[in-house]
Amino acid sequence: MLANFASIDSLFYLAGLVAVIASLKVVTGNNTVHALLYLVVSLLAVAVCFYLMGAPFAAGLEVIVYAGAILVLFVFAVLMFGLGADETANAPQNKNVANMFGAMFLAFALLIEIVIIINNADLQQNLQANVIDSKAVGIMLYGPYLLAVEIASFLLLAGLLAGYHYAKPDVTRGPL
Amino acid sequence: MTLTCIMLALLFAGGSAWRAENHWQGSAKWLALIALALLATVFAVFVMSASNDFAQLQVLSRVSWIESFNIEYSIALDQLSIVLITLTWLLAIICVLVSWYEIQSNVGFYYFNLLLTIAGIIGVFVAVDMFLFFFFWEVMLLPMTAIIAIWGHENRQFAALKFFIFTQVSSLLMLVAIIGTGYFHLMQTGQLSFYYPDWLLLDIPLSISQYLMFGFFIAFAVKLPSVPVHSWLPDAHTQAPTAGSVLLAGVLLKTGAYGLIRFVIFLFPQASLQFAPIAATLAVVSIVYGAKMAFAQQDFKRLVAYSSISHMGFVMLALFAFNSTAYQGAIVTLVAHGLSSAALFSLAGMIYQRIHSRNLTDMGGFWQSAPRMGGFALAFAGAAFGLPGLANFIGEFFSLVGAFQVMPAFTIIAALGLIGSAIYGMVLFQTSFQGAAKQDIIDLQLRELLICGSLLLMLLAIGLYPTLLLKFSFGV
Amino acid sequence: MNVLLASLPFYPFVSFLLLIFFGKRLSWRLAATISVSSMAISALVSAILLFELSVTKNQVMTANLWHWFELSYAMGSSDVNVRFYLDGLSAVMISVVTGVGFLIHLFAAIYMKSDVNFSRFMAYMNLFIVAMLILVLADNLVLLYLGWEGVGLCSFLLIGFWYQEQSNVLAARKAFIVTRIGDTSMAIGLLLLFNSFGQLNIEAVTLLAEQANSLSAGTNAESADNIYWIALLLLGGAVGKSAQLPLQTWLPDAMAGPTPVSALIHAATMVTAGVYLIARMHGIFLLAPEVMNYVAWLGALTLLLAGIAALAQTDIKRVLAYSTMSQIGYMMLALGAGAWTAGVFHLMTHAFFKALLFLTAGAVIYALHHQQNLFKMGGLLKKLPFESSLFIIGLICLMALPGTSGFFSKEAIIAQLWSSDTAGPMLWWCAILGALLTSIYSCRLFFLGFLGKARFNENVQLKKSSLLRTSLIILALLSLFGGLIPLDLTLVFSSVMNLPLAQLTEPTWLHTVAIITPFIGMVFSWFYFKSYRISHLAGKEHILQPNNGRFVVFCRQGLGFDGLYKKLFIMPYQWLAQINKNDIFDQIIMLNAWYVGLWHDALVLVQNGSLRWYLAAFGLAIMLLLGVSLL
Amino acid sequence: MAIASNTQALFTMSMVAAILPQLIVAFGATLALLLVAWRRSQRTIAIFTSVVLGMSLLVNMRLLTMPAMQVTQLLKVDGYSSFAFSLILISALVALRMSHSFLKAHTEVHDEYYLLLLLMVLGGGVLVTSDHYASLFLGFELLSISLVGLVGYHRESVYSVESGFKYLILSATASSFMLLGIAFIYSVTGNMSFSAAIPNVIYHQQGLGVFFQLGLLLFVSGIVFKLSIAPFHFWTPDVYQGSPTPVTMLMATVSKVAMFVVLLQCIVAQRYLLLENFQLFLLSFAITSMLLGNVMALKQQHLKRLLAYSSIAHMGYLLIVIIVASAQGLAFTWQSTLFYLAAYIVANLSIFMVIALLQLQGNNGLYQEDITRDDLHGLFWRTPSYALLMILGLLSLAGIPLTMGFIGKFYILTQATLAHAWWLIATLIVGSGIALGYYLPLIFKMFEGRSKASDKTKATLGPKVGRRIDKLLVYSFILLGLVLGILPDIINQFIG
Amino acid sequence: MTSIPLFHVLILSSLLFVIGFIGVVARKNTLFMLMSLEVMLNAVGVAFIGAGSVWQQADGQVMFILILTLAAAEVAVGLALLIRMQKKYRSLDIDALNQMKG
Repeated sequence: MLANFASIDSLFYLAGLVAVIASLKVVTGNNTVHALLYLVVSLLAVAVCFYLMGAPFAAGLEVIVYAGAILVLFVFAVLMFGLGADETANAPQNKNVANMFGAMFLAFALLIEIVIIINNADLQQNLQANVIDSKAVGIMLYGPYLLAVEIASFLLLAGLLAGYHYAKPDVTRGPL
Repeated sequence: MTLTCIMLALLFAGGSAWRAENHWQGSAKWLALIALALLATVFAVFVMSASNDFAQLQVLSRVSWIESFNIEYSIALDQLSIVLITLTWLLAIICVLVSWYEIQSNVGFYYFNLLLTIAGIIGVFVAVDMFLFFFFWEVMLLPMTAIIAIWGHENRQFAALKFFIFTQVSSLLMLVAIIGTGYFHLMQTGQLSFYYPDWLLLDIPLSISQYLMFGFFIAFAVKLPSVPVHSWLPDAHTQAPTAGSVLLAGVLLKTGAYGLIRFVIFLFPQASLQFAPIAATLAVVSIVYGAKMAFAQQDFKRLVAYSSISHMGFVMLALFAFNSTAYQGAIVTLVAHGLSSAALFSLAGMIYQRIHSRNLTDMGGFWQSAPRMGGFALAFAGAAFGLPGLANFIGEFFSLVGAFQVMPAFTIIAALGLIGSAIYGMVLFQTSFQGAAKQDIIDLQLRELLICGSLLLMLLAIGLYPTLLLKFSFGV
Repeated sequence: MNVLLASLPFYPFVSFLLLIFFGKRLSWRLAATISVSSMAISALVSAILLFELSVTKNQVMTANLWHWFELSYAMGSSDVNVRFYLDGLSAVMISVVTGVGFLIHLFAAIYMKSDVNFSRFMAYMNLFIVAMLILVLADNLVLLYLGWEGVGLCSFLLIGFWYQEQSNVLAARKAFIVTRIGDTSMAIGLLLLFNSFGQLNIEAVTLLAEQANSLSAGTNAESADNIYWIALLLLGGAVGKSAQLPLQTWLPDAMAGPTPVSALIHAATMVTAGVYLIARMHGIFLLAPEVMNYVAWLGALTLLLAGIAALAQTDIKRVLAYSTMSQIGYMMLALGAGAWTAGVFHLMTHAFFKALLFLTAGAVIYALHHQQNLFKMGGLLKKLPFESSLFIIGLICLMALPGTSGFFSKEAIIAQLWSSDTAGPMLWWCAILGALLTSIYSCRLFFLGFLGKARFNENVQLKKSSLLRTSLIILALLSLFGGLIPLDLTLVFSSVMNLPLAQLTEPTWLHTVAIITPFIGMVFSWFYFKSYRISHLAGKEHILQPNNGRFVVFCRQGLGFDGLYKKLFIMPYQWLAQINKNDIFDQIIMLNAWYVGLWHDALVLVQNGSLRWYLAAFGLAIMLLLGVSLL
Repeated sequence: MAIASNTQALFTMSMVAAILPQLIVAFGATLALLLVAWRRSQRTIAIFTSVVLGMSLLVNMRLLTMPAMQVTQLLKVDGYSSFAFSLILISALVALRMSHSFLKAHTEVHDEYYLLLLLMVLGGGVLVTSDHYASLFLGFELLSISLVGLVGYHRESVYSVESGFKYLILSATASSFMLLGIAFIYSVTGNMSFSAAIPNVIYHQQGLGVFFQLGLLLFVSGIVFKLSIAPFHFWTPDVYQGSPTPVTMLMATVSKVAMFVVLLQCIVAQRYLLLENFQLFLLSFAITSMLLGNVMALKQQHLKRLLAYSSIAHMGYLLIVIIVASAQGLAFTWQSTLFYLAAYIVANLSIFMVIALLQLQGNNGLYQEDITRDDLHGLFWRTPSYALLMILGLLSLAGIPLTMGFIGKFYILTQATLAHAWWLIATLIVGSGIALGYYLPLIFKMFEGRSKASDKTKATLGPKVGRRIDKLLVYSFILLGLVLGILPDIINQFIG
Repeated sequence: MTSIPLFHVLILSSLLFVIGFIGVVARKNTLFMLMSLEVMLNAVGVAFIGAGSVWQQADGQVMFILILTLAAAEVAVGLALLIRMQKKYRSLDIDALNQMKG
């Protein structure tokens, strides 16, 4: 069992590593489609982590909604622009290395600070072994968080409306 | 109640003047003049018929205003405020007269602003709730700034801006002090109060009161103005239209002195006493520096403006001498300077109307073509450099006598200001009215004669018979 | 209350008002009549007052006009009234002021007839008389100060009467400002005086000062110190007004005014106000012997300095101006020596003969078409015999030849110098030297102007006016015989008598020397200025030029005081004014505004519209805040 | 301490009553969708939206004096939140009116606009009542996403995409940071409700406390981003400038009120102010905002940018109230905040109203995108009512008596004085001084150009005052500004 | 089941978050910015799930779901804006959007 635990733990770290590397590739890549694929990899890896952290429902949602639905939106967009194979003039090359380094430095500093703080915080807690299953989540969602769900639906509505407004064709039909 | 009505009536008269001008051209000035004269009469009758002599502060009305802070609409009168309000009425009427032909654009709105300023100034002199006082303090600024910014000379907006920022920033300090004192009252008595008579009963430890006093002092020192926070004044005076300068020099500066008397010295006697050496130093520096700066000016109005700084230095010196002679001197100086600087600014306006320049280098030899104007200019310049027989002399003499008893060294340096004032007075008069005639100008007209004549008469009256003013005790 | 006394200044005042308000509309005749007759009435009234005074018992008259104000001090308060006080001293002064004033008015009415601003001129003259009378009659120092400033203002106005000339304007300004320096000193003196005694009434102050002195008998150092300073500060005022060292520089320039003005203000009356002040305040001065000594020394130095400067002048009026300074030096010397009566006596006689000299000079100048340069005159004795003879009368009085009024007064001064405690032999010799100088420059003036050959081409123009001549003749008579007026001011200066005078043994030759000194000067001049005297004989008039040697020019410019003051005070003040024209405080404050503007300009660069920069800034801010909180 | 998943009735009728105004807006949004399906008409939907908002406002008014009420664990309705929601609704109504004119100038169908507006108001309504990080976050996002839609709404505008993008990316980043912060907070406390007691351990255990404060910083940075407090202010001027004026108006009012109220709600409830570092954060935010906002606004030509900077400064002033808040003076803190917000909103509505009206009457009566300083030239002589309204608004922002802004400033100064926060006071005074340097020139500009009183062509010179309802709005705001400025007790009675 | 310290989860989350942040700051391509945003939001999700697991509460997962909603809405709007940008500027370069400044 111990080995089992160890392996599961190491699986978490492995998944985390994959997520980090994939994310880095997303951020640094030049090819849109590759980047999207890396993003999918990252999300899947994170889903694995979720699962290992005792949140199988979240892991499922991550795969289905995030990797499945949201990223499809991206793919559509990419297809619309026709950016697939090669980066055309439309998409700027990431030539400005200084920019990148600046951002890297900034982010690195930020990371170091956060890590120091978290390290100093001396968090003793470990993740609990218990799985919080979809039922518990469902009870919460339709219990205390009912209003939140409702508001979230309005949030989606807002996103929809805004998206529609921006994306709708430019045809002017005159005032109605 | 009467006072409130007077202020409201001023507002109303201003509004109707504004509207009336749109329908009947030229009606605004008549309306303003008549309203001012009428209301001044009402005020006079009110004061005369009152049963007491206002030797002490007489609270006239108290109405709750903002209950959450226990702020009241409370107004009161005493001899000090009566004298200053009287001066305000006089100068207000003169302001209308000097603007008679000078203001050509947006006449109605101009008189609206003028009357609003007057109402604000009267409010400042009567308010005894500190919040109300602050309210009026700012309210009088707004229309004044508008007068400078709209009807001023070439650089008017800058001057108005400077004027407003100086006073506003300093008055925020005062606001902090007001709040501080109000809450000190809360701590001591359990009741938040901004009511001045309540404050007089407070016993504030020196360690606190010196800061509170300083807050008030800054605001009033800016308004007075005292070196080194004087520099709004030359610009504002120079750029303002004539009536604006008259009102600024004649009355607005007096609100600073009034504040010093009522809210610095009477409210924080201990702290003021402790502060006196610094204040006196500032005063003396103002006197000498103002005189020196006046000498360097090429601009008629700017010169007079710097001379105002010098004169107000006398007031400050006298006030911080803490004796009755100096105090009386300060008050006479206030009135005298109100009249004499108003007169000089009116003259500047009259010259400007004739030659369209305020520059002394454009002037010269006007005496030949305008002897009456020259005579008045001499008299008013004389008043400015403290010619005995005119009101300013009495004020300066009393101030110096009083101050000398307390701080001789400061007073002697202040007295050197007399030399400085002679120098700039001579420069002012001689470069404009003597020397070879640069151009011929029209002599004073009846309206202008009336303005100058009445001012000179008042100066003479106070100079030769100062008992007119000195018989009041002004709360000492 | 004496109505006559109270009304004395009002006659000229009414005249002044009439002339100022209706001046333009009045004809010359009417204007002249108004002003001169007002002076005549004043003179008459003062004569009556003089008579009344002499018959009153204690020889003091007062008239209280109104209560002016009340001054309070630590221990109480005292009234300051507009109140006139007439005693022997002020009586002398009012007679001089009204009498000489009347004559000069009379002269001026004709002399200035053709001036377009005649009525204004006469109005100023009247106003001056008003102020002078108030000065003289004031019973307290504040009222005196009022008159004091009033005469200053009138002097300013009259010096700058022809204000179109820039030089006149500057001269007027200089006169006003220089005297104002003295006035300020006097004003401070008043403050100290009031602070020490709580009084500004002259009698009361004198009394109090004596009391204080006798009570404390020198033990009260502070009080003695105060009196010393008060006297010194009042002296400052006197020095300014009377054109003594070191404030003497304005007087020669003041000659820019019309000649009657020079006669009235800058010779006869106003400039002697300083002398009057010291005489009036003798109670204080007596308690400060050091200051008396200073007064004497100042007088003596001025006397010599002015004498030397007068020797080098080319302008007839400036010679007279320096001579006035030097004569006032005599008066000061007298006062300093405690010879109060003699000083005042000299004041009076000087008023007569100097007015005569100035008026005659004025007549001469007018006759020569406003030529004032002595080197362009000459031979006037023949061309203007009447004026010349009057001038000679004036000059002999000035030189104090025996028998003239000047002789009596000057002799009275010199006589008391040697043995005075506050003066002494040194100052006596100064006075003698001064007398010598006086006679020399008088002779030089006379030789240059009146002897020799005429050095001008125009015909002389003459004002044939009997009134004018009458006024001159009366003045000449006064000059000649004014010395016979018995002047007894013992009552006024009674306190002098109480002081024991240390009697120095006087050498017997003193008086002889004093009497013959002017003659020595004349003899010397007779030879030394031969060329001036007989230039017509040699036929080389073209050589007769002023000596422009460096030293002579230095003397001519008043021994360099003007230049010194210019370098020491005027230029630094102007320089300071110039460099700080934009007001350093303002600049400091506006610097803040500029600084804020600078910040704005810098910060605008940060707001560069680039989204990525905004994002980076977001992170940067968090990073910095975290960093700070970690530290 | 999880949220108890009890099976009792989640909602009672009183709860429904308490959030009725928000519910009305929500249902309104839904119904509006149906309405669109039925008939696409600008007029209809505009009227419908205003009716919804008006009803909500009416209902809300009734709640002002109701006692506090917890609605599930997410929301808490009390007098303060109701007052804030009233402010939001009023702003939305005014903005709606202004939008109507704005939209009419553009030939397109605009159903989305009204829907987004309603959703945004709903977001604000959720924010002001939220008592839980989840509701806070949702309200925040609802507000943001709707605003993103609105910001770039005017698609023909050159600025549309730019401002939309800037707002979207920045606000998404900000919300990510905020969420991370919430996650950190949650990982320390195990509770996301404001009213839950936070464990004492964060005050005592040094390292954990710092970590908690890291979470707080990240969380607060998201909120202050919305409040456009320096140094998270960068989006403000650009987005203000690029948005349609009614939207800017909403951003300046609805978003600010909602965010500030929720910030105060959360910080005050949680005693976060006791944390030393947190004080430092807020202090630096306040000081930089006051100075930077004012300095940046100084030479701005573009009016909306100028107002953006001024809003930065104002939020800095307001932050003072939070910094000096103490447990004893909580009611007073609320009072100050709400009054200041009310004053700020009235002023901003006034000014943006004028800008919007000016835009409509720009060059030759066409819609004018940018309103610069020069467009104000002589406004007072052309259309006095607009100028008067604008002057009142500017004076109120500058904190000059006769206006509400002054009373607001009085509140702040009182708070700061009581807390002896001298440095903050000094900064506030300096800031106010600088602020005059741009408010006053604007006012002066309106008075420039002297017209003779006899000039009869005045009427034709200036733009015609818009329709009657606009006119009414303008006059009523002039009146409102003056009356409330002179008699602030009218407002005080609701928040006292 | 596991004994992963919260510390590590938070580090992972921060790491992912910072990587996403780098992407948002450094990339000129708007599409990548949006993707990076997704990475950031996802990282936050990790932190929430971890915390929820530590406290044994479903709240963490609920929050994650809400974040998911947000991500969806955001991406929708973002992509729509991207389309507009593409139409208008013929470019996806974020630096093209800098007309407003100062």
